[in-house]
Amino acid sequence: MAIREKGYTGWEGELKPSSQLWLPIFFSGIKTIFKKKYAKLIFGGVTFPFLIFLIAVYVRTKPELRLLSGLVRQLATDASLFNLFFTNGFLIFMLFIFCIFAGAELIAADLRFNALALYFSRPLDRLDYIGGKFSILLFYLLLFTLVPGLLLVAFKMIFSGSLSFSPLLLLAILVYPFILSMFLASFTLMLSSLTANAKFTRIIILLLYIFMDALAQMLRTVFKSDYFNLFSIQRNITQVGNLLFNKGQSAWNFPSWLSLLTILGLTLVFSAVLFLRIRRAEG
Amino acid sequence: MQNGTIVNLENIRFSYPNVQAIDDVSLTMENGIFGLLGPNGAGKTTLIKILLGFLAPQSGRGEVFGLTIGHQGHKGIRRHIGYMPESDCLIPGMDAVALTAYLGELSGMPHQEAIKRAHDVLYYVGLGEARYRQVETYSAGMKQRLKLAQALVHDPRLLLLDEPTSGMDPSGRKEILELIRDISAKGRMSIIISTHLLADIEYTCQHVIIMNQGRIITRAPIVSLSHERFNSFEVKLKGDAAEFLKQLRTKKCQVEEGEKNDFHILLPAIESSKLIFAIATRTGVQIRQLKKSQTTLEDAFLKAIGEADGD
Amino acid sequence: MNEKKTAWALLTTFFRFGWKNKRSRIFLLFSLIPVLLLLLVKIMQTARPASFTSAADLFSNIMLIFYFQLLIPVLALFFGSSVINDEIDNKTLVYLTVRPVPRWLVFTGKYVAYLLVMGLITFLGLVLSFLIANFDLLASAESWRQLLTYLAAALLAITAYSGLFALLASFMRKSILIGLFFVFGWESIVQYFPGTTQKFTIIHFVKSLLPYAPQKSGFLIFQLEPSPVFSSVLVLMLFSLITLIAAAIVFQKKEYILSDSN
Amino acid sequence: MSAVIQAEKLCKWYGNILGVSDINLEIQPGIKGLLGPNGAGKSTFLKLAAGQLKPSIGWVRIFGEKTFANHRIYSRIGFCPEHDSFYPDMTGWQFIFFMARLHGAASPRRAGEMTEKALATVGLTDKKDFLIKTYSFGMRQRLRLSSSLVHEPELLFLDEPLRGIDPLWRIKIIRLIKEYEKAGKTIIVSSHVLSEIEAMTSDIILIHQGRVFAQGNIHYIRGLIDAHPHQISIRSNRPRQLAEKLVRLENVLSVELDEATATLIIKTNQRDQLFDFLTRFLAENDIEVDEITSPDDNLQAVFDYLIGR
Repeated sequence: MAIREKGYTGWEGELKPSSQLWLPIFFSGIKTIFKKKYAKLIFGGVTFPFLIFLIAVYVRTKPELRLLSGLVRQLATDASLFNLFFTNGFLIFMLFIFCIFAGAELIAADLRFNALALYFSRPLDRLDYIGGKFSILLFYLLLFTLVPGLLLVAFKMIFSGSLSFSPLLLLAILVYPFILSMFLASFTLMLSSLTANAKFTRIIILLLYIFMDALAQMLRTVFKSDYFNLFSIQRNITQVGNLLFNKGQSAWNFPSWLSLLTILGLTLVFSAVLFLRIRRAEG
Repeated sequence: MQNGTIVNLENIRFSYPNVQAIDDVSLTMENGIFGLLGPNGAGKTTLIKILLGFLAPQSGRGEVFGLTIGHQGHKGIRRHIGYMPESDCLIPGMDAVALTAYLGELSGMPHQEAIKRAHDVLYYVGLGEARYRQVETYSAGMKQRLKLAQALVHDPRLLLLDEPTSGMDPSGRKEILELIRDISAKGRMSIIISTHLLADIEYTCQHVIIMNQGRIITRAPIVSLSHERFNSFEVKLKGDAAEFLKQLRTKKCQVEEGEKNDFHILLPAIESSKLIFAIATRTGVQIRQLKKSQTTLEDAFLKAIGEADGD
Repeated sequence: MNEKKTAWALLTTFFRFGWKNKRSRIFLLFSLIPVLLLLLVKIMQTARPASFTSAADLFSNIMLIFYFQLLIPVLALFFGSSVINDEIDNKTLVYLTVRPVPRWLVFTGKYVAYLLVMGLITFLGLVLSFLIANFDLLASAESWRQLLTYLAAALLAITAYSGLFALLASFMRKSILIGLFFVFGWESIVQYFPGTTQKFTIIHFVKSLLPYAPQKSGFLIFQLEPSPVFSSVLVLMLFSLITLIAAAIVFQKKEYILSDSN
Repeated sequence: MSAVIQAEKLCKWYGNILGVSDINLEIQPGIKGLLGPNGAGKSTFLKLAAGQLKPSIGWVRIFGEKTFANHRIYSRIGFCPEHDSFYPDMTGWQFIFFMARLHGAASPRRAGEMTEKALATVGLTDKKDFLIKTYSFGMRQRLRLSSSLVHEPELLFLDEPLRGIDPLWRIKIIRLIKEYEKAGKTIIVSSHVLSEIEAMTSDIILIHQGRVFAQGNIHYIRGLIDAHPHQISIRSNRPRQLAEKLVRLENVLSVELDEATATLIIKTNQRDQLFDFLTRFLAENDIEVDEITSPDDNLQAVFDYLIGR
């Protein structure tokens, strides 16, 4: 056997022009977030509401148990169960905490460590890069919304012993998490791409979350019109829940589809700003 | 790749808002190792970015590997380029193997192949034992090696190295230069090295391109630049030089004190180095070093830049 | 080498670059939005009086919700911790600590400069809101006294919060998450419960200074038992001073590693 | 002249990462080259001497005074750090002006003068009103250098001062440092590029694995390493005849003849006697010599020897 040739050896394989260059970004991003300090703590916090609702679904079928009676009374119908679960304040707040914890630095750290020079010296264009970053956040956000939703459906069937489930509600359970996750992901990534200072991005995400809600409530009490609720992120999300889960009756007197429009519109605007922002940084 | 031309640029012009960075550059490069030289802000990094397609030239056209530069062809071009940026850059939150494999995949390598190749190149650049450590904990020298590794992982056809040895200690620097020579010896790829260290270019490159203020001033094979100057010596002495220099001047030799505490002696045509030794023994001075003075790359560089600057 | 000159150099330079900075402009935007809101209300009120809650009542609510419970703590968290952390992250601390300036003065100079930046951002919004809200009562001395109380409360809130976060940052690298949990976790929860736990928050003493506790309005029901104004001012002043001095001492004594491998 | 810098039993650890250990030395005025591989402890020693770090054991003094947080002596020190760090929002002029005022310049006008002078020294005058983040790597390095010279200190610590600077300015800065030496200042230059150090000084301090291995003149140190015989390479028109003559000398250990390049490499332990003999011999015999060099009498050889052990 000849001695292995010392020094630089080439690579015989073929560099195939793949269109899914976002996949490597996706897989490595998932691993990096999972390895972060406190990641398990945050994951635990986000799945906490799911546990509460799981118990409530069980207790609902066993009225003799006196547990969580307040919550159970509100879960009379399946629709109200999922509506309440997907729009409860604690879940939304914890999703925001996750975006602050893991999402804020996704692009800011690349800007700070000048990683874009490495990324874009590869045959990768902005869509791959942004697509990859989006997919990382979507993976976790869906993990905390869609997966618990489907589990609740499964457990509801098991506990109530009947496989009957309204297809419309099932469709809503599939659609709502995507709308919410796309919104949160575009919001976080857009802010993350604005500055290399991840600390500033984290503070701005939380500041916007609280500021807009306070502003909406202030405007509503002053001008006595519920349309101002459109300013508040949480209220918009609640209205989208109402629209999808209990046939559009809204908690305030303004049409709930308007909130859906606002959320989708904002998602588009944030993604556009993000797209422009990366183009400038790529050069 | 027709007849081996890697890069072909014709009257490329590019300017940042207030600085004319590249002013009518035309250049063709065949297979080989090219040194890119020039003072700070001469346009070297801008030229590299144009080759990579980061910047689109305002006028002129060019091809790399036969694919036109500018925003359409850049994907094909970048696939076969290994780029080692000048400034510190890394992707946070990963260890060296993960980072190198990740960038290999982004160049189009299958996942498993990228991981295998990552280990090979990391061993090759000398990061074998530190390859599982997080990259943020790497020292300046190790980050340079990592940058070289990520540029080699997909076995490119053109390697662009921007200040490859900056921040390396002497033994590290020698190793990197040996690696570059070894890579060029294998002949699998061409290399463009942009650096301030002339010794690095003299040691590794075949051709040198000197740029200043966005224009290419000279482009020549290295060997043609450093030719020996007839009958002119650089001498280092031990002992009292005054008498020795006086006698040399009486023999119509021109003597000046050099930069690195040595003396430049120009002998008249008829004399040979023997005269220096003769006078030295007469004046009790020891000749510790005698070298024919060569126009080194540094002199060629200073002459080229000096003229342009009117320095 | 007199200290006065170098202290002045530190103060003016860090104030200028702190204020001109893009991030301060974004915070200024947040502080001016409530002013626009008040302006809108004032215009509507003059057009159709008595159909809206009066601007004056709105003013006190806006101050509490937007400024004292949100903007000031967030500003203090960002600027307070970046007095030191920015210098370490950008590795520029060495340019300051190698000059003939005592280290505590380097810290204090930059700290006070950032206090001025925060003060400017907050006071601008606060004074404008006050003028708009009490446009017609400007004659009465009472309303001017009220403005002074608000300004004093804001200043004390800024110094207290910034002191705390600067101290946290002086010996801990990642103090942002802890700061966020203190303000939006501990302080906001404890407000809903009566008893002494309230005393362990800055916001409690700040609210005790405000002219009148907000009525049980629709938004959030506070169980505020205000402690006496004098003791609140004393507590806030002492807290601000102690945290500032402690942070300066830590900065004087502690060595900060800027090497690559930190 | 009393020593400018003294250190005794100086040790420094970051957690359990070794910085420097057991350094005892005295540094006199003049240019000192601080040499050592990556991680040898050069930067740690500079930061300890400039008061940026606290010693774990032992002490280090400048002008007889302890250095950590001792701001009184910092007006006499200039420190050029190794990191490429800068204030992004400032222009070159504003940064140096700020540094000048920190040195308690009498008036803003005086600070302005100091700034203009410092920027001119490193050739950044025409770029002074540009934001630092638009500077190239070499220009930021020069700006850092001028920030350490703005108050013309007596003692200069330069950590990799010439990194990324083009040859034109490299020579000017080396000349500047030599002028400072003539003015009686002390300059400690840590560098990885040996040719830079050799161009500035022959007085070096070798640090490896956190310890000072050797201190003094390069050739003196090279002489100390006698276990490692010296090489002398001679290129002449008749190498074989020269070889016959030299091999008979008893202080010549070995002779190597390379016909292709007509070079003769001799190894000896008594270099002085050999050079004496060689100068006389070549004066009498008509051998045409083009080159006499000592291939391993430079820093690279000393450095490789140091690491090799």
